[in-house]
Amino acid sequence: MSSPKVGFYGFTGCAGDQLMVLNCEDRLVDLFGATEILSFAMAKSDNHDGELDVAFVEGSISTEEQLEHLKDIRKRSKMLVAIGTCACWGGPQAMKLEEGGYEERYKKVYGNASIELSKAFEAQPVDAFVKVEMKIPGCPIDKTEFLSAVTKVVAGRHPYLYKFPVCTECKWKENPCILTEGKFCAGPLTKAGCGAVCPSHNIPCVGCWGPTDDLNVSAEYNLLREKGYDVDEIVKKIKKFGGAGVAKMVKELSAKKEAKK
Amino acid sequence: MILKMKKEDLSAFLESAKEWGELWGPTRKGDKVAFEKVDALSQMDLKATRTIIPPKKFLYPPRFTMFDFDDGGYVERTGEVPNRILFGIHPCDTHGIQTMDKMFLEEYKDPYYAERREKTLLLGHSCIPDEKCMCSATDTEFIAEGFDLFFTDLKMFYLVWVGSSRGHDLVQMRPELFNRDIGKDDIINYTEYRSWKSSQFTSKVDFTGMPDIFELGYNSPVWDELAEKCLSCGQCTMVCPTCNCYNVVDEVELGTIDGTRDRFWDSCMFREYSVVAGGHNFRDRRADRLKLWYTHKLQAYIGEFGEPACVGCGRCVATCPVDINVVSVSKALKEQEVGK
Amino acid sequence: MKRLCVVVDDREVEENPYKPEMWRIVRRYPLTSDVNFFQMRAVDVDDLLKMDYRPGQFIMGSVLGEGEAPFSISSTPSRPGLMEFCIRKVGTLTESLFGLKENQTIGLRGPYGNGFPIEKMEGKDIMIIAGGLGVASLRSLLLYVLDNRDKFGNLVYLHGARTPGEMLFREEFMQLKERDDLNCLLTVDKDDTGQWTEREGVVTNLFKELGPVDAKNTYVAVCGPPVMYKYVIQQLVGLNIPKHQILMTLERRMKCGVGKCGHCAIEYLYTCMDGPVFTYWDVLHMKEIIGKGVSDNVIA
Amino acid sequence: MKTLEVVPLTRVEGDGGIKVTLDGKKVRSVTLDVHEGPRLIEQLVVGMTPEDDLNVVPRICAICTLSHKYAAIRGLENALGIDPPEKAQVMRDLMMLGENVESNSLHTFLLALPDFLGYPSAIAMLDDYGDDVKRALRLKKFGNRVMQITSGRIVHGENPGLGGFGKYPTKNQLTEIALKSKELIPDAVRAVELFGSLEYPEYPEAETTFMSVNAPAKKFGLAGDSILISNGKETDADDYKKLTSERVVPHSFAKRSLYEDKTFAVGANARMINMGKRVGGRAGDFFKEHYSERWLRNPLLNNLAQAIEMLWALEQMPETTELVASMDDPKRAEPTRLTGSGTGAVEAPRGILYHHYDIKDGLVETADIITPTAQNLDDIEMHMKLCAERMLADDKKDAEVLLALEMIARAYDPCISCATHLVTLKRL
Ligand SMILES: Cc1cc2nc3c(=O)[nH]c(=O)nc-3n(C[C@H](O)[C@H](O)[C@H](O)COP(=O)(O)OP(=O)(O)OC[C@H]3O[C@@H](n4cnc5c(N)ncnc54)[C@H](O)[C@@H]3O)c2cc1C
Ligand code: SF4
Ligand code: SF4
Ligand code: SF4
Repeated sequence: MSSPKVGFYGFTGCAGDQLMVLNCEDRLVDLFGATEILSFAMAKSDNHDGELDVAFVEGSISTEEQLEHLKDIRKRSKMLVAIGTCACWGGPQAMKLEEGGYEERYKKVYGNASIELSKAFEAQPVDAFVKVEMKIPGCPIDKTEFLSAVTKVVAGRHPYLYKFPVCTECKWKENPCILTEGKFCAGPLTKAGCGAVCPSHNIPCVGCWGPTDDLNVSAEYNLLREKGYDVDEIVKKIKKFGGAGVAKMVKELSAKKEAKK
Repeated sequence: MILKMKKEDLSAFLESAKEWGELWGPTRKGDKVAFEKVDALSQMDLKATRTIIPPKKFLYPPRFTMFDFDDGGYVERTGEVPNRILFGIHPCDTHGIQTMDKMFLEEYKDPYYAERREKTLLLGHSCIPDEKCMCSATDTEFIAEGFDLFFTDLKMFYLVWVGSSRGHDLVQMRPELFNRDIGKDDIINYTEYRSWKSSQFTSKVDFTGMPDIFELGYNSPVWDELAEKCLSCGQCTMVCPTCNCYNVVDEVELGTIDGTRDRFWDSCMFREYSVVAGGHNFRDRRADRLKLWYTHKLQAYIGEFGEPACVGCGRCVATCPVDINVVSVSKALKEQEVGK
Repeated sequence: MKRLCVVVDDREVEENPYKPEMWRIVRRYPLTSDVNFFQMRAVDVDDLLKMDYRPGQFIMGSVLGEGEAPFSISSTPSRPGLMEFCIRKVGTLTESLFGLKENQTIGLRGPYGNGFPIEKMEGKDIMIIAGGLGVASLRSLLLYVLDNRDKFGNLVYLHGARTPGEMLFREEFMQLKERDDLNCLLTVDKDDTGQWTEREGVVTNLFKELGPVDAKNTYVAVCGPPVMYKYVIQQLVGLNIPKHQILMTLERRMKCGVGKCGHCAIEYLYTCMDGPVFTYWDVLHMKEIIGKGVSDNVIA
Repeated sequence: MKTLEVVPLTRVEGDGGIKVTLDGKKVRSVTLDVHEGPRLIEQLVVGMTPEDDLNVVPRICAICTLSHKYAAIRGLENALGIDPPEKAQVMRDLMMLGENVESNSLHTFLLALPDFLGYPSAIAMLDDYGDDVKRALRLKKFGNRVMQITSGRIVHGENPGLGGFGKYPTKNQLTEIALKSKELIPDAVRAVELFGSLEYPEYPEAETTFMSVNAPAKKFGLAGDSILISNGKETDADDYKKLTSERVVPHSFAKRSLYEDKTFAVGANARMINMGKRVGGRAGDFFKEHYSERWLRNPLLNNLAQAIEMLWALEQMPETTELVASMDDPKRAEPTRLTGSGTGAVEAPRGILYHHYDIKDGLVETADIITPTAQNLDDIEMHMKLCAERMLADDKKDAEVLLALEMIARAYDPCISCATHLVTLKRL
């Protein structure tokens, strides 16, 4: 098997996913051995552009310059894999995507000072701009899940990621359900893959894996309303990590409710 | 064979039993309970009702490796399971294990389940029902077989049922702790205990006639109402002692196609569960998935085996965040209205 | 204190029903643009001998590192030595399968499922109606009946495809037409080649050409795309074929093939163990299927 | 006019570049550009509950996630009048030690060392310096493990919260940390010896000011309520604005800070300069052996300071874990008010991190976050400019100059994602 050419690229985010790749300590050397890494700016200096079998892209897109770079990467790659919740769903910085108001917020942080770098805009997930073959979500990605996917891609096989919600892993860990205790847990809306770390520490899931494939937003919504949370709070909490993805669903939901009235 | 044992001897007995294998028992996890590995009786909470996950987790772990493979073929991964003694299993869970046994040990015997079953001793313990228990409705409140030993707490002493030759072997390790002098009072005591236990149930659920009601209510809008509430979180199936569905995936080693074939708990509540080639999904609607599960538990199984696949443990009642469970669903179907 | 006398590890040495054995791809060639024909031979002769199957059964096929999926056996047990499959590329596993070359190995286990009730069908007239990929399992039955021709009555084979190019085993069936011990009728929805010498139109059109049918004495096996079922069953019921003599194959997702993983359950029936061949009468009892119309639920 | 650029600057966290503009031999400017897209996190958390804020702000940066968490916790607890139980406080110390070992080992061995030894990356060093690379991976893995045990995950663990932790580690986990930390001491010693033996060129040297958080009880530590300045002054953390007048520059999405109109530095060297005398054990001995006046001028020595600090962190762990183990799990402390303001200052591996919050009726009204890299950026540019001028005067080749500038930038262990919370040479 000739080793596939891969590249790792970081855009707007916390660099946590690239860091998790570096965190694969024992397996990192294997990873570098099994692939030809053309570019990985966070790990090495001798990076070059070129045709890629797989490009791993981290972070959401929030400047014109990044957008150009992303398009270039897409052109050079057979397969583009979004890694991390920012790349997959937009991440925290995209939570207000549907609301607008970016200019004002930008002004509040940077004032009227002009920044000569590329023009900035509200962050959006990678697939808002280019085709994405696979999403490996997580804030940050989980080592096991990432390695499982990468090893398969390298072997010319199709990765399998859990499609069910965090609750399932939460039960595998035999945690009592936080929702039944009346607290806010985003587990039912959130894709599994983290091993239900938070509920395993008696802490509600805040949804950092982003939305699961088959979520019932309105059920969770109604449940939380019953438990005394107000609509604003629910929406605010739910889209913290789901970013654009969940924001859209919440919007659709409220539109549906309006239509019913 | 029924023996008698002094209550204070239990600890010493379990201490000796540990020679056979690891001791596991119900321990506190916040305000809930879970089977954990323990060193001594004192770490267990025998008053506890249901554990979060039933003992199926021992016989059939949430995720495990079936095979290692390389291009020479598949090599089964067995032989890594320790001997375990589960103490404090209740009658409902023992019934659950019997249902699992039927599934996994009869036609096409499952070697992974069989190995774990073989290496696990079930030491049952009597229990006091709470408001969620409904084993009286499923006829699983008492148990006559399926355990190795069963301890009924009669306040002053234990009556110990010996249910298998392996259970008998355990007794033989400390024969001095057991005796056979059952007197008149003991029999009266036990009879009173049974009727007292039966009187403790507060759950009003009644499963008689369910197969017909399911048949009649197959197209009832009740299902859609339930589906609107369901989170598709899959908790109900994970905690159910008779749910056995699983999924299988291959994992590979970096740079090769050597790897492992793993198996993990799946749920019919998930959309992905019933998708087939071409993307067609037989149960794309949440309502159809709920219907499958409840039909399986309360109608189809009764039709096939004469008893529901529900053992009355109350876990779905305790677990589902939106109150969808055997009690609420059967009530909704009967009354044609989803309760609040 | 007495020593323990429990024998811990007295597990019977039994076959692991999930364990695939390695089979070599002897031949592989395309039947249509997305369907390939696979011919396989067991690496270990014992496995070959163990693989005693009946038409209508299926195997679980594994590609290393990709997983497992059910495939119907297309060859007939009356011609032992090799097993044949025709497989459509629809997703992950089948894509990897199509990436394998002749002489490479895959894992197989089985056979599973009930298969066609051959014993009951013996002495009766046989009608086989295939559409699209449905031919995968019906070819096995057809070849079996031909190889045991004297045990069965009249034999009719109806086969529909969208275009001549998409007709699986076209050459093979064209040759069968030459035989006078079966009535082989082939049709395409549309002839896009201009070279097609057989019928044009949907399969149900062929019923007109059947002549008198001894309904009570006939077993029908149907397998095809969903749309085909609806109309074919109507016709068969119209011909008064008894419902329990109409055989159809259901497709469900399967992860084990041996009644454990739960995926293929329809109420209390397991497609892998109680099927995949069901009678129309069985199917009429399946509320889940009837509720939605038979057509959605049968093998494509 | 000529421009020399290093874009992107590699082996740092985030997306930046260095740009040098030259007019003949004169250096017009040296800028560390931050290309990393803006995220406006401080604006996004407005209107959130403190708990939600705590979920979001650590996502500013994966490398210093626990520092962000801790700084936010301190800020929010001050604002809400929460008095955390003692066990929680010791646990927080422990998690910070873990992060320190993780980050310092990654930076020294894997990000900075290749420059000094002349390799493009740590991976390229594998053949010749395989032992050191493995050492780094061991230390890093252990640091990660401590973070995982204390915070729940390696990165962005949610276990640390307001008023305490969701779950405290088991005795076994604590023992594991204690044993392993002792076992790894020789690896950290090797790091100190290695960085103690390197040549540090004089080109970038210049006087500057150093700031660090003053750890309580006259100990060396990573959090506190006041700021020590190398000019001898001390300021309350609440007055952080006086220390860090923030401004925006055209070439960067990261804000800049000056102190009394001059650049200043934060980081391991600042901590060692201000509090090094408080370090005991072998780390203390090494500090005495290696410390010199040069530390006040040469930013490259931050690498050595990090190595010594990493040893200190390991040496602290057995005692800290024992302390955690000796206490019963406490209940979470609750807020005593719903409106208030508070500042949290902690030492991230790369320097002081401030989180300031104004909370009104239980919701965040304003959030102000000042990251160490934002504080360092001007200082980095100052040292880079001097270095470039001096090297060009010495007729050094462009490539050499660029490498030297990269090394300076890297020495600060800049975290660019954090700063948007780097080098191009332009000749006129
Ligand atoms: C009894 C039986 C006999 C079959 N015989 C044949 C045959 O002869 N030739 C043929 O080409 N196909 C046959 N199939 C269908 C075949 O199993 C699927 O096409 C195959 O599983 C798709 O696998 P994949 O990994 O390529 O697709 P995937 O990438 O997994 O997905 C493609 C689609 O197939 C579904 N799918 C995945 N796994 C299964 C599964 N185990 N069973 C059913 N659907 C699944 C997915 O949900 C998805 O919708 C048969 C199916 C059954 C149940
Ligand atoms: S605690 Fe949260 S993640 Fe776990 S089961 Fe309940 S809702 Fe799901
Ligand atoms: S439990 Fe939820 S918030 Fe926690 S790591 Fe998993 S997905 Fe993220
Ligand atoms: S019924 Fe309840 S427990 Fe089951 S999937 Fe639906 S919400 Fe979850």
